[in-house]
Amino acid sequence: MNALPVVILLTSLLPAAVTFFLPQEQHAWRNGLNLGGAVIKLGLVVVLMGAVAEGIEPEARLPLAPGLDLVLRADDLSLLFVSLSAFLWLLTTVYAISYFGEKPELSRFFGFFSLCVAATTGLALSGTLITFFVFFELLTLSTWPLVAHKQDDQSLAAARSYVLYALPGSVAVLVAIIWLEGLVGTVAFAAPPDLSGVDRWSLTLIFVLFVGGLGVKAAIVPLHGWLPGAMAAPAPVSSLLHAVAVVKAGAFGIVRVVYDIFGVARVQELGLGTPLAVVASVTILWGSVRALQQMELKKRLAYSTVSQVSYIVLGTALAGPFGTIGGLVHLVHQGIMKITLFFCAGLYDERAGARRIEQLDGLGQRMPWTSAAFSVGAMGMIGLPPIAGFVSKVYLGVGAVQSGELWVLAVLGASTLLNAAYFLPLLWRIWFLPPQTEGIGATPIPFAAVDERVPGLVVPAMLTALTSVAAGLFAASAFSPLGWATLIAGGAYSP
Amino acid sequence: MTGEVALAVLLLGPLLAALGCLLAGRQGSTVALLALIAGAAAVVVLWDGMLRTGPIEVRLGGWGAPLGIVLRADGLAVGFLAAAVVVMGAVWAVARHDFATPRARDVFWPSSMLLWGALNAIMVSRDLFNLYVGLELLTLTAVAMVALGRGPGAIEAALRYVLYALMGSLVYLLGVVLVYHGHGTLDLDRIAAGRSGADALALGLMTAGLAIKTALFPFHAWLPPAHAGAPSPASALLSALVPKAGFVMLVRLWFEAMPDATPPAALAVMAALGAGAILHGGLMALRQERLKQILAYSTVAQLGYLFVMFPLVGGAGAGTAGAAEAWAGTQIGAFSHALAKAAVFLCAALWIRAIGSDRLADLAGLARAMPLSCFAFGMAAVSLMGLPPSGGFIAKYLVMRASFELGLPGWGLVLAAGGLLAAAYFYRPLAALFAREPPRVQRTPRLLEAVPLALALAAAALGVLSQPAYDLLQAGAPAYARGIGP
Amino acid sequence: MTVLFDLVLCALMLLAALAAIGGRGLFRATVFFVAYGITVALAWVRLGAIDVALAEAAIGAGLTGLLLLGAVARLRRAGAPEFPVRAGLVPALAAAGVAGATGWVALRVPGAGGLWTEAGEALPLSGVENPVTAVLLNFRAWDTLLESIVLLAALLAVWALAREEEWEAPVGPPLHARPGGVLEGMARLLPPVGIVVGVFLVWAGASQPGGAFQGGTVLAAVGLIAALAGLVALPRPDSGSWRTALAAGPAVFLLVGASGLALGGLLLFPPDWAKAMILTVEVFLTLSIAATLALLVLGPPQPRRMP
Amino acid sequence: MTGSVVLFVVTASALIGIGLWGFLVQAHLLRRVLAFNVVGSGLFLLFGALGWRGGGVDPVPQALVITGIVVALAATAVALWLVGRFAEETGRADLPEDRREDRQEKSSAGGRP
Repeated sequence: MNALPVVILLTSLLPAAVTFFLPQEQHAWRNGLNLGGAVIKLGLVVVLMGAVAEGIEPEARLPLAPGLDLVLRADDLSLLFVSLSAFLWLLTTVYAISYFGEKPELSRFFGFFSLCVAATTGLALSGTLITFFVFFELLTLSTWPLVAHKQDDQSLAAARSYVLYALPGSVAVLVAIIWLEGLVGTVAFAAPPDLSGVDRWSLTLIFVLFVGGLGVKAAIVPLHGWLPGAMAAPAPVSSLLHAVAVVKAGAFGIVRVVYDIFGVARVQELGLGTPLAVVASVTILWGSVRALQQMELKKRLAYSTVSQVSYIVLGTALAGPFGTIGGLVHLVHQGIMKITLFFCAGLYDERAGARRIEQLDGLGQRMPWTSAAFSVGAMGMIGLPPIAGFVSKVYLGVGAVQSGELWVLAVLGASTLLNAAYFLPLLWRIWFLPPQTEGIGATPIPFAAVDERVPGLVVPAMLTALTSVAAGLFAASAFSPLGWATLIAGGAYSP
Repeated sequence: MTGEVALAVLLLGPLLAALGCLLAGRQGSTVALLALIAGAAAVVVLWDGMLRTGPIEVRLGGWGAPLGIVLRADGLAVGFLAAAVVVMGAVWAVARHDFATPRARDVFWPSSMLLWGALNAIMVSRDLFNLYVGLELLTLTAVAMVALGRGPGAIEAALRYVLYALMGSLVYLLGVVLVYHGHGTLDLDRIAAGRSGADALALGLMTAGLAIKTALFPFHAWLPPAHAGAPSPASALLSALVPKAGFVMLVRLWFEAMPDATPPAALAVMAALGAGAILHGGLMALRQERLKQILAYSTVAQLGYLFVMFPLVGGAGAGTAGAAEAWAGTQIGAFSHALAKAAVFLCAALWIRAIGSDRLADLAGLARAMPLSCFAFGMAAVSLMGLPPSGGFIAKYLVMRASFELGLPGWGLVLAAGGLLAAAYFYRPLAALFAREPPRVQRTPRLLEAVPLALALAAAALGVLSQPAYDLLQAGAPAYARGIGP
Repeated sequence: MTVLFDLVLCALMLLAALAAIGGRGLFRATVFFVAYGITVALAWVRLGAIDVALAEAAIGAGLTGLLLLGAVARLRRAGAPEFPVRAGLVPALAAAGVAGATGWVALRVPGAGGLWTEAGEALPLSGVENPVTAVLLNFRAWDTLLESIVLLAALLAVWALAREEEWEAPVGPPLHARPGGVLEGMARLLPPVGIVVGVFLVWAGASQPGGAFQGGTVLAAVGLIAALAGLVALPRPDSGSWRTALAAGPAVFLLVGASGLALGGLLLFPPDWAKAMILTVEVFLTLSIAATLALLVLGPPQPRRMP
Repeated sequence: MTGSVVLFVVTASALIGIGLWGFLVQAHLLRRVLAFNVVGSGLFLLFGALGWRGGGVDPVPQALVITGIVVALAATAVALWLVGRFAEETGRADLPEDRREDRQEKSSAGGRP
């Protein structure tokens, strides 16, 4: 049982290693390998879930040097993230195979794609801070070639700006880790360190370094500059980037730092909870406002991500179980909903040539399935019941009341209005406006020739849309994201 | 006895092989291969023997110190012997295709064997004067390799190299004379056992001489043109291995022979020079337009990393766990730099073969034409930036942690800044490789591209299998670098 | 009296050194350098170190002077400032500082007494009577072995300077002595004498001052004169027999050193066999050193105009 | 320590200083190689003078000095042939960074006549 985390990691690491060396023409082998890895992984994650639910926390350890062990360990928080990534990886792989067809450089693409997922998995299953950092960096490195994949100037510039933000962020995280370890020894998540002997200022600075470094990946304002540009990447990459891989890794890291290193109580004692909540709120509002100004679909979605990911941070910053649950559950909910939107954006682009919002006019007629999925995702983001996003917002609101930070309610309200303001016009255009057959907004593909019927692209989008509805409808079940988040929050607040 | 035979194979083998190469002419590479195979086996025997029975000591001619010369293969030495044989092997594979003309072939093969032999001799020698002779042999072979370069700057680079080296060796030798005067011996351990009023000046002189030979900032001006001007497989040897010899000698002097003659301020000066090298080398690398020049300035910077260890291992922290971490981290860093730097220079060798240039502008789009070597370059660059998973990361992590544990976080932050600079200057070639338009290339055998890949993988593997390297380095390490008190 | 002699000798050394460093004209500086080398050799004689005096005279003054003179000829047309370019306080202070500190420490710090006793005690076991030879070829044979290899490495570095298309040409500059001239006569006379002297130096080295390096230098000088007179054809760098000559000495040394492993240790010379082993090494080493030094002076292969 | 030892030690140190100064200030490459050899022989002489006792010199320094002389010759040969080759290619016997005329040319090209 202890080997299980390692095996789960290998289900993406091995396909990555083999894929790099597969000749370009070996489409069947490459696809089989990646799909097989994804399916096996999903199965193993389910097994792991059962084990953790029974109270077993499997752990594997590789010593690198005295006091430096790579530890893979599954606890309930890591499972929340790993199950999300396993599920979405499978769908994204299906989507990507259809999306790329037989385009060039696919061995490189799928190699780094799998490596990226392996990094996310490792990050989720990390048992110590340094293990977390190793996978955090692996993620940075494996994402770069994905962002730059198209190899045109725009992609290369986006990749460049990504690295420009990410590497200093990593250095901040590394310094924070080493500083902390210099004070209290190796830090394992299972046994949070005793910080009582450390002075206030060191702890505050370490916390700021952590949040600053992880905040680059989580795209917290003003560290978010790389994210909108990164939408230059191919649609499957954007989907993964915005839903599970990079931004989520940053948010997940902040959750780990707050709950498993500092502890909620100490964060409050140091007076860091409220500032963090403020930063998150600013990000939420700023992202929404910027999204409103974007006329390119993927850019609008990207700014929406900036805004939505900070819900997670906001929930974490609020002291109190409801805030925690709201933040954690949004980690999953935002992923499912945002990937739906990006799948659909890719479909609009690929099948209709529509990239700008005015090009979406009337596409609901030619692409009903895509547009239905898109609508579910968008309404979920706004927070309309019974879609998953509603659950997140309710819990965050209650959490705000519980922790006495009533101004947060205003932020949530304003953000919901802004969400509606930048999503509803899209739905209006898609469903109710006539198609533009000529003129500025017209799509490069003639309206009559638009055809969404590519199962590999549409089915994943439909599935994630359905899942986000189901996550909202069956929120009360023990194995729903909400049920799982409640379990974790119970651990964080138990004495 | 097996240890002594293995040592004999590593010391006499390369020299005999060099003579063999000289006589064999066309068959030079075959002779070299045989010596390399024997050398690799000998390294395995030494490593194994050392882990079982501790450092292996040989008193040459049965005399022993102070009259004779003592050799000792400790963990540090065996680590470098292993790194050298691996790098030599990889360079062999690429050089076999690169040095085709009679002149290049007839000079390169014997010289490369002599270079290897000199390195091995330096790594195990415990005698200050013997170290000097070894270092001269190393320098002259290195100069020969630079002079083999075809570019217009190669002669000038070799000339500057030789001038610096001449002065460096004399200044070093002056220190040796004072040591012999004060101690009546040249043996490192016997010097450590006694004290003399001449120690401070002697150590200062020897350090200055070795700093020139190791291209420690600000004595580094000769290195970039030399390493960039040499034929690329030779550059791999020069950059990956040669400066390490002077570094090992400095480590032996400061921490084994004269630990008492090193006040904290002196240790801090060494680290400050290292920091200067990191920043200056990094900034200069950012400004270069040719790949090999970037790599050469990167070597200047990476050598700086090694000297940050000085105030952490010596000084107030001596004997603590932090000192042990800094020691092991630095040496692991040196090994992984050897592997990764050889890998990137061999990539450069293959690319110059394929497109006839190493200008960044000409490398554009090579990732499509030569994916394997570009991948190798990327992996090696990751190790040189100190990002996980790689030996370079473990090295940086250990030294940084030591600096925080010992209350000297400034040195750790310098390493962090150096990592960012490395990322910045490696970003340019990486981005160029990744550009869209594929250049016209001459076909390169895939097997040849696998050579730097193997090196890069080894550098990465050092980040996962660092525990064996750590254990190796603890064998025979000075007491205060083992975390058990001075 | 001796103090006076020492004073004069030291003054001469310093004057010659100053003239060599600061003298006008490259040729003149070089001549002063050779003179300086000879005074230094005299100083070694005065100190009673005849082995070193021989080495200094033959190699430090002689061969180095020859190399410098050759370079002066080659650099006749090359541009460079004759006078110091960085004259100023900093280099002067640096040089004075190093020299002053060294001298001061050397005089102030009591000597540890060296290794007289150890060398004396071990001498009977070394197989030779001359303690310097014992140190060179027995106690510290590894140094000497590496040193002979250093010469070879230097030759490789010099050969690396050849242009690709010149690799087939003979080494050295084109030489043309007038047939029947003084040089040729001298060249016919000298070799037998030189060879006898060289061989004697090696043979004597076991018990008296002298040895492979000094003997090899004399042989090299003889060879050079013969070549200069056109009596010996200059070899090409790829000549098999010459390469054998270059490699023979170090190779024999290496093999003898390795055979020590069978006798109890690396580079071990058992007292009974030591003399024979050392002499064998010395004979071959002298041959190789002579060949290497001569080729070092001749330099890389150079183009020849067709007559 | 007798007067003669002091004399030789002082002379040897002075030779080192003279040579070092020459090496540092001169631009002509041949002169620098020559200066290197002056430093070398001064250093060797220092080694011998410090090991001098009555009728002779400690045999170990003697042997080391002989090795040192040979090594210095090897380095000198390489350096001098390099200088020759450098002069063939560039027509110069000094390194670019040591050229005073160049510096002047540069500064005048910089706009100051």
